[in-house]
Amino acid sequence: MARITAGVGCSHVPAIGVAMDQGITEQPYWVPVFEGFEKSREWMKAQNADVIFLVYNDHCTVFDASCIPTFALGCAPEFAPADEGWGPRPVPVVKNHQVMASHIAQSLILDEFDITIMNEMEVDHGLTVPMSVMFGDKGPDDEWPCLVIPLCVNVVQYPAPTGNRCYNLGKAIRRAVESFDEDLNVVIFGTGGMSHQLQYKRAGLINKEWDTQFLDRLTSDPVALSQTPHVEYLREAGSEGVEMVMWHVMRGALDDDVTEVHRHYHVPASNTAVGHIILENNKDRIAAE
Amino acid sequence: MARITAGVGCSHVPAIGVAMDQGITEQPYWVPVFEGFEKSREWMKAQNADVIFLVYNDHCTVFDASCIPTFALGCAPEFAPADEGWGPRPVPVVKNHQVMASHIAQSLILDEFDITIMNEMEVDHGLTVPMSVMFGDKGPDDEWPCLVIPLCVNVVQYPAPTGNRCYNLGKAIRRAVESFDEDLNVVIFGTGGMSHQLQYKRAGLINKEWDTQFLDRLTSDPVALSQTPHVEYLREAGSEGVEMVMWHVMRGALDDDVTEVHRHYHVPASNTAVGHIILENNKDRIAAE
Amino acid sequence: MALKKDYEDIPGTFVFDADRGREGYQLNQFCISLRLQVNRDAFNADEGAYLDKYPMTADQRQAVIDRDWNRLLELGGNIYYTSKLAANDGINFQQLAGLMTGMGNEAYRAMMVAGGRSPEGNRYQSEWDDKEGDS
Amino acid sequence: MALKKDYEDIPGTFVFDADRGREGYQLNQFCISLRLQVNRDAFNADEGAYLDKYPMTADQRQAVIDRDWNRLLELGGNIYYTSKLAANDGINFQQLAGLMTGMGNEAYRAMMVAGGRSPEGNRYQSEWDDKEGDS
Ligand SMILES: [Fe+3]
Ligand SMILES: [Fe+3]
Repeated sequence: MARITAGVGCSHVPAIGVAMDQGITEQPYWVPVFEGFEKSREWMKAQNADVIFLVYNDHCTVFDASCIPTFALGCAPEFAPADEGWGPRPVPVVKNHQVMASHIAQSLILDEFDITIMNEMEVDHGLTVPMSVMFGDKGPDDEWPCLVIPLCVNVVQYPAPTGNRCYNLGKAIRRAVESFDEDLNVVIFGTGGMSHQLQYKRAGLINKEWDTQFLDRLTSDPVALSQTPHVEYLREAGSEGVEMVMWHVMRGALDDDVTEVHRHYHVPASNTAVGHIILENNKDRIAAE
Repeated sequence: MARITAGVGCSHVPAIGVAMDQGITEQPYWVPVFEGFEKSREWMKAQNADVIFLVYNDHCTVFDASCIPTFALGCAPEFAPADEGWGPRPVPVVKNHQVMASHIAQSLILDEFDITIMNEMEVDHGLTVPMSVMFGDKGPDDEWPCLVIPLCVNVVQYPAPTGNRCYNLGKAIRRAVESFDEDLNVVIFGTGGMSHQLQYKRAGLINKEWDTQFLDRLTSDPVALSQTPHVEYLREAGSEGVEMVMWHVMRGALDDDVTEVHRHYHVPASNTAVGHIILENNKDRIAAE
Repeated sequence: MALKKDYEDIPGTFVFDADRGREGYQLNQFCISLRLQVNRDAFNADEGAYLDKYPMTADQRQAVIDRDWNRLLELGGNIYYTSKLAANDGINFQQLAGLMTGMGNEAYRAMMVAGGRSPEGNRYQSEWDDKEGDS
Repeated sequence: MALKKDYEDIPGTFVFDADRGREGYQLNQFCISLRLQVNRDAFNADEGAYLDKYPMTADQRQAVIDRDWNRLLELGGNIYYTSKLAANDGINFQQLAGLMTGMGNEAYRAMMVAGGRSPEGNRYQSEWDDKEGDS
């Protein structure tokens, strides 16, 4: 059977993608951002994942305002990088495990999550930047080292799904993965955040204290953390900080007992606090040792 | 505050729309179909509804296979009849109560239903045929007598949402309606069914006994009825009979105690058993008397 | 896959699940394109050129050209999609059922007016196998 | 509406809820159209003719022409949409923030490098009102 063995939380700041695509990651501004992902790339390689289940949001790129799904699960054969206004990112097309994706879609709907099935979809920086930071530079003619099942969450038009709903969705995704017959190692990514406000007069808000307790509580107190109301994200972590509800999906899909094996936090990348964490199920750690 | 006072269950056979549009409802084949809606039209008029919350499904007309929402709530200002392959039906454009619709969308998402918000949408016979049978002939330059909030449910690609999920969605719709400040009389429609199989070698299956107990139990035993598994619809009521899950949304939005004030059942219209029921909340009946 | 298909033993039908949806994707997208007059006109003017836009399998393409309504379903088509192709040809749902059941329009319509196809003997594949065994 | 907007007292921000989404719909649909090069080319060739395709309000249209980034948000725009217009003009998210805050690019960037805008004094509208009262 397939199993989710570890989780990755990760900001998906577009400027990080731009820095990689333009080859300016050695500039002093960017060095501390990318240093924190060096260990992550080694870990990712050692993890030898077959499939990444990647929770992200579209930033009014692929989904316009005519149709706004709360949870859109990518069931297409592949997902090309989208043009976000300055041409598509020069990174590989993302390949899906299409049979597993539609198994998960069916399982989630029977488990009473009201998924929207996407049989055609492009993906924006919300998905491709986490791939880039975790796997390093890849050109459009390369291939990502594993398959990706994307889950796109509405966090742009209020209200996003509640943290509680996201956490429970993580549990349902786990059930779906574990009822899939193929023997696959699945890593789940929750992306977005950390604190950032991109808009209007309060732009630039960063709340390091709040971000730090969020990262701490992912390991120690995830259920209570998932109860954080929307207004707290908006007030404390900025209007775009509400993206962090997507991390609860990742956390919900893991065991109750996890170990934080890596953390990275840096301010700023563009307007944003970069946050990153790697969590392993304790029982998978023991098995691995 | 707004209130849901009554529910209507109703088949939405396309041929019924065609019969009305072609003016052939007096033909012997059609007379018994339309006779059963005479009382319904009087009731509908007396009901004086401000808004109809109309649960229906699209039949691969407006939604193609690229994007399949489980629950898509219409939040556009209006919904034009779609071309289903032989030109749009000559009936009025459906007007939304847009503010109420987006209030309901927000309330449902916070209530942990993972709605897809549709800000542009056309509607097919699944929505327009129930309007036609309940309000009678209207031309494209007429207006429907009330506003309509459409909820489009995936029942084409397996799995449809469970009956239990639909029933609970009805309860959440009721909470959303009752938290809307405007003083509005809302009638909820659940459409589709009854037994019918449109496809392949078993086409034409009709199960009058099963349909009858379904209609009976809507009043007497709705919670247990909502637990009916998908496979029972498919086996007993035909592959397209699974549309009946949408009636549970309607039933869930009503009081536990309702009275059946009208029923109509006739075989056939085209391939389908026509079923129709009107349920009133007992407390609203007493208030009305 | 571990989700059991408890609906596979119903005779004479398909359940349009994800597996069938994947198989029939291009076929169904072709069919739904015919909901628009401009596309119907283009298809009717040159079926082959129009079909080239949809990378379906050779079998699916042939079934479209042949208007082999049952074969379209066997190859991943769904009735709501294939009915758009039928509508283009002036065939409505009831006439289509007459074709798919092999009964023809008159006999099918007469069956429906008499109350439709009974569920008796039509619930399980084994009941159909028995019937075939008899004949 | 009875759903209380518990986020309305946060200063210097908008929460893009259904009310704002309705107000800004045509504006935002115009903005997202610029994600495609073919549309950027058409817009840049003739802004007025391109804008005619989107029935937005006169105020919204003027704010587009003026590149009045804050006004666009006040009129129902969302930052992820308006950033597509900014991208068309060669303005990235950080530069856009420099414009929206009125700080200019250098000062805004310096604030971010120094750790960003503190949440202290920026949580409640009343805190901003007090500040304005002081000055
Ligand atoms: Fe983001
Ligand atoms: Fe239907």
